[in-house]
Amino acid sequence: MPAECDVRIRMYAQMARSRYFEEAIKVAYLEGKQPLFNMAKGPIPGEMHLSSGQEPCAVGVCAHLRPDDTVTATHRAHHIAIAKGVALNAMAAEIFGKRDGLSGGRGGHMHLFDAGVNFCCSGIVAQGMGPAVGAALAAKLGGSDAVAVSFIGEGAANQGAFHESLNLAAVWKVPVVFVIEDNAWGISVAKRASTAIERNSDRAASYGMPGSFVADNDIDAIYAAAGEAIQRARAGGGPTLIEIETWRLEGHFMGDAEGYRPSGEVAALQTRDPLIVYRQRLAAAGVSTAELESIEGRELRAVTDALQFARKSDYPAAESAFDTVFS
Amino acid sequence: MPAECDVRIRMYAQMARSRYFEEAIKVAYLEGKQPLFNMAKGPIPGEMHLSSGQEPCAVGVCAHLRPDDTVTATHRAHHIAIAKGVALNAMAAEIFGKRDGLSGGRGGHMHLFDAGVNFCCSGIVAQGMGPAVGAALAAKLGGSDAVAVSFIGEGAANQGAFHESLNLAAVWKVPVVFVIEDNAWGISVAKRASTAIERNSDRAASYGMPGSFVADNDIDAIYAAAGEAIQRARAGGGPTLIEIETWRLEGHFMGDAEGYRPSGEVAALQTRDPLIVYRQRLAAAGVSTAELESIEGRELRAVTDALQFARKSDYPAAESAFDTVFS
Amino acid sequence: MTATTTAATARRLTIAKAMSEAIGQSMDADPKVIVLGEDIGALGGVFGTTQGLLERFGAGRVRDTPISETAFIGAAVGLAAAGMRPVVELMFVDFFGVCMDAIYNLAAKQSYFSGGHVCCPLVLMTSVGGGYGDAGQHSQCLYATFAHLPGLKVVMPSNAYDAKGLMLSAIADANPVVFMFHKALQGMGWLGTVPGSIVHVPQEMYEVPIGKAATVRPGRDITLVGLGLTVHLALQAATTLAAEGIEAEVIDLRTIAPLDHGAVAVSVAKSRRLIVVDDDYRSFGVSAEVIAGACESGVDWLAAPARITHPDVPIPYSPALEHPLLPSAAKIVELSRQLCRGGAV
Amino acid sequence: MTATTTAATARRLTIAKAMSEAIGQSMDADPKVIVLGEDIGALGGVFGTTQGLLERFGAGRVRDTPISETAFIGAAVGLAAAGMRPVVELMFVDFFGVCMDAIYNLAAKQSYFSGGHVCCPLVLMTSVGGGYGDAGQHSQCLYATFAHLPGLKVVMPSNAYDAKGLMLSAIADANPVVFMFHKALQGMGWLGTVPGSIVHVPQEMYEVPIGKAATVRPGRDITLVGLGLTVHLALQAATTLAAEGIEAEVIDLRTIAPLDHGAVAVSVAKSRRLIVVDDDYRSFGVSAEVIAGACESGVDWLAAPARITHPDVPIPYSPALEHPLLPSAAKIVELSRQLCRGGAV
Ligand SMILES: Cc1ncc(C[n+]2csc(CCOP(=O)(O)OP(=O)(O)O)c2C)c(N)n1
Ligand SMILES: Cc1ncc(C[n+]2csc(CCOP(=O)(O)OP(=O)(O)O)c2C)c(N)n1
Ligand SMILES: [Mg+2]
Ligand SMILES: [Mg+2]
Repeated sequence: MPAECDVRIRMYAQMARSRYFEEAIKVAYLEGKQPLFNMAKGPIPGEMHLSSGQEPCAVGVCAHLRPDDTVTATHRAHHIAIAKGVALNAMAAEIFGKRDGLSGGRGGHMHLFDAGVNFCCSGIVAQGMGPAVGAALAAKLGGSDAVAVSFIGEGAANQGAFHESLNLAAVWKVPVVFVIEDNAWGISVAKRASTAIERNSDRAASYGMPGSFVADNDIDAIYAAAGEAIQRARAGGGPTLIEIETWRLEGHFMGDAEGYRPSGEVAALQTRDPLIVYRQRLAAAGVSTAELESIEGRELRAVTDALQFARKSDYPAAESAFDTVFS
Repeated sequence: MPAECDVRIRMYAQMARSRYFEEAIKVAYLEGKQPLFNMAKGPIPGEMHLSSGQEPCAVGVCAHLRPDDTVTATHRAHHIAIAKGVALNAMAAEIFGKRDGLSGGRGGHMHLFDAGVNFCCSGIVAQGMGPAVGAALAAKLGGSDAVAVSFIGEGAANQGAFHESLNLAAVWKVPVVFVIEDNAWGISVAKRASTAIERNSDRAASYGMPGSFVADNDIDAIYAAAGEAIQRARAGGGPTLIEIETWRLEGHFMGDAEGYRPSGEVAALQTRDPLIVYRQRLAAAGVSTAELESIEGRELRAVTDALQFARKSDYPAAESAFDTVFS
Repeated sequence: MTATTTAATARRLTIAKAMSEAIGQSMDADPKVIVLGEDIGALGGVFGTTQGLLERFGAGRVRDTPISETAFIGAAVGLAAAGMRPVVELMFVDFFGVCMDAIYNLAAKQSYFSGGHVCCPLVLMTSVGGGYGDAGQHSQCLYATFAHLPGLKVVMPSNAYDAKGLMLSAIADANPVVFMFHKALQGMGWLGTVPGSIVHVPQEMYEVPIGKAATVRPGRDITLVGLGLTVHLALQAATTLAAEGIEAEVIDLRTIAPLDHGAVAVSVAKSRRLIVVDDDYRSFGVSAEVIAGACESGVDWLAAPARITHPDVPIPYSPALEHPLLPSAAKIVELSRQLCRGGAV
Repeated sequence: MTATTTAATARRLTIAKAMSEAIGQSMDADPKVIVLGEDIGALGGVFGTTQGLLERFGAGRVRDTPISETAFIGAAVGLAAAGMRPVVELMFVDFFGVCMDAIYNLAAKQSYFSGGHVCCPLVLMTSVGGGYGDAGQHSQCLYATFAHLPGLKVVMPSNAYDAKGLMLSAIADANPVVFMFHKALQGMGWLGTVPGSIVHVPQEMYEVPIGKAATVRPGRDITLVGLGLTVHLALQAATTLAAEGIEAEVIDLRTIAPLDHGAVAVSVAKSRRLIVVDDDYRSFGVSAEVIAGACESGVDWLAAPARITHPDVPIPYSPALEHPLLPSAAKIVELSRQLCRGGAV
């Protein structure tokens, strides 16, 4: 089945690109922050939330999306931006606070906007959920079959905006899919200490919408569940809630000592690194090592190029801080 | 069974008191507002949300409560205040904006506070839900078996605070009961136009707590459902969500022309006026007309006295507006 | 900027009707304009801001919402980003606390965070003001609360002419505009209305520019700055003062953010006396900003600038408590006399 | 009011440690004190405000919450009404938009609406400020946003001594106190800290009174008013200015609401020159209130009062954009020179 195989290879490529991007950012972020870690220093300032380990959620869902579909994402959004097709060079430059960044350095890591592919993200937990409902309504009113996807973490599912947005989406029956990346942690607070039930997908029943749960960070299963939901949305069947079990291989943000995390948890998760797992699965399905390595080489180069582009770009002129407050 | 009968008679008395109170307020509110209705005029200014028809919810639930139990209520709260045992004279005086009012005229109809019986209400939809969780936690930490009850309307069940508060109560396993008075309307918006599912009690499953629905504005059924929930809470069994079908016999607030309401709806509800229904039920159960009339006479007098007290009380001194901003 | 017209041609409208007319005309002209909010459908808005729109444009474009301000204001931002022009109602400004994130962190910052690539043409209309006994969660003004936060334009008309023109400007604007309307001027039967707010409103579409104050009465002796309701109080006070030989210049801010400091500076350069009249809480309010701006412009005051405001207490329910706290023409007259006594007058 | 002490007896603490110590001592002294918030348990607070408290007092009194600010701040009000003394953390002040109703309409108005019968002894601690590249939803100050709303007291220490004393006053207060702490002063390794914020802190419990500013440097020529971080910038500028013969008096507001207008009035009556330095947005901010209050006191200015603030734009991410927008000692020096040049100096 070459078509399906194509998709899987594309998904592997995107996962790899995303992981390479995070690894490159991680290195760059630590520049100037050693030996004394100080967030303000180095070429990338501020908080840095890496997504390593969560690639399957972004890639498996966005594999179904078109540029005219909208995605709203979170503070931990690099993987989602990459999967949605955000311009990689401009994204890297934005994270470096440069003039050629997506927003000329005004937004940064937590505020990546690419109007070309209808992607945005935000630093406030669950803030993107209402806008996704609005984007979906716009599509519906405009007679298009575009959809919107709102990504959140499992911690965000306890925020009021979650409830309001799911209810509104269901009442309006708009084409939106809510995707929860359940990495088991909201900073230092474990899901079981903050969420009254085990699976947020069960909360879909409160809104009369279908809910599904995908275990084990499995990209093929994610692809299938998201495909069903997105197709239903395009066909006018209304919203869906999906919760995906995934894993946070890094700290909440860089510099997080993770003293709250049970010892061995991360090491155990690393043995199930979705990138390695998927590589093995594709190999078992007959994709040659040569092909995998060629993909990896290509994606690594794209990432390296993007960071080089970012580094070479100039800083914005100070006066430009006063531009675009109003459009 | 004299004990149960006692309760039913007490409940009837409270329902009657509540209804008489609303009817007396209604008359007083219209003073000075005719022929030209202007909210600012007359002895009672501002918005006025009457509770006529919703007495069973308040009375059936509060029949289980003690003064050390907390109740947080809504903008439509006279019936709940009365059922919780708020001082009637001071409550009436507060609504008249008088010095002898519960808060010396600072709060008014939407802000009735009686610390003696741990009652408060508020003008912001769903605002009381968090405080009820806090009151319940205080009881739990203090080793008391007191509980908290938070009343809201069905419209409020789509507010973010609803979701956050139910989850928090369940995570903390505190003794709180959430009671939804489903009168089918949030101002002019019908429940089915604003709520994605038919019964909010089904939303209890999102928090792993028991949910129950009481049909038909039936005070005996409300009493039973609330009793179970409150007893569970006192025993350390955690929170419950109850939705009660009730009816709004008046407009959202006084002056509401209710053009949005299907014609005949109110008339049909009036034929099932819970006060009349319960009177008939008690009569059928053997309570004599004489006893019922004596109760009614007593309650009417209490209400008449309260309004007279309110009218006779002085207005507060203007300077007192500057007091109690800080305790 | 109230247009004058003969009695014969006058279309005297309330602010409520002027707002509804402006929204309706915009909806006619541009299919991208839609309306969202609580009770804005069949009811036509609790404050009459959407009268007749459901009947004319249907439930697709005039959408009653659940009581979910965070979600529907957030949705409006999503609609705006997708090219629609939503007009959203927050029924009372007092409710901002349940949804301010969607307003100030989301709508207000879309343009900036996106480097101007995503715009947010959204009008958030909301009622302000008290004086009718609705107590402390339904009578606030909160002008400064919104005006302090960059990325939001904030306007408030004092009459129906400005209401229509400002609404049309707001809908045409590519940015989020908070359109405040004062309950005491709204023209709802059940609320009582200051007659001066009901003025001639041309049938055709026109804009009143955002960011420009209006000098609604010229005068040399003292500058009275007001907004919304307090403009009418200032005008009333000016009439009384004129009889005593004090000529007050009255400025209607019309736009709260960005504030037209220039208009105030021109006036105080001449009068060298200033009273700001503001029914919002006193401290950290519009009055402080107007005074600070005037001072920065370097005025050689004849008397220290002053403010008449609601004091820093929650708004009490009882009329016996609330009424004395509100700005009034009498308070303006008295303070103006004090400032002018012993001065150049 | 920083206590001086010999090197031998000095307990030099960061603000984070001073806050944790104050809360811990209060919890020891009064079983009614409990702590709620996100990541305040095992993590000890993202900004170190609750270090060691979980270990000492257990999960009953040190309660991590879901990401549900409306519910847990509302719950804190319910706890306070029931006689507890909750200390609640809102991780970043920028998040106020999801829960402001519980703060300003609920906590702030309990006492008033109940006629003083229900009190609300609640401390809401929250981090403010930028300068470290965390962009526009994690770097705001919003002092005026809170200070404008009656019923809230708002404080912010510039050093660890005041931090402990203000925290103890706040916990003892029967009213809601918003305790702001500035990230640039907090003493978290990962953030970088202005050294002047780390000072001697006595072991024993003591209170720094709410509502009182401190004159942290005397001077006759110009008054520099700051708060939190900007106090340190003003002190630094004052040193430079002194070398040029300009003696600046520096006032640390310490309490934002109610503002100590008296302390400023005393100083400007002498200096007749004023600069307010504030890292919050410019318009409708603390700076405007300080200037308006000073003007009302009737100063005969030698130069128009001025403000140095973050301008009215969202806070940009790139250091190349953000740093030039922030107040700095250099900006204060330059503007002070301008104000003093040609004056009485
Ligand atoms: C409204 C709000 N509250 C708190 C925060 C601080 N915060 C940022 S990320 C985070 C944890 C989010 O957890 P989750 O939703 O599970 O996403 P994850 O970080 O695991 O990807 C918190 C509490 C915030 N940004 N916004
Ligand atoms: C947060 C908030 N949004 C909107 C309102 C305006 N409002 C007051 S009552 C009401 C309807 C409430 O409906 P419901 O909860 O069903 O209670 P009911 O009036 O039917 O008793 C609305 C929208 C408010 N007070 N607070
Ligand atoms: Mg998580
Ligand atoms: Mg209802």
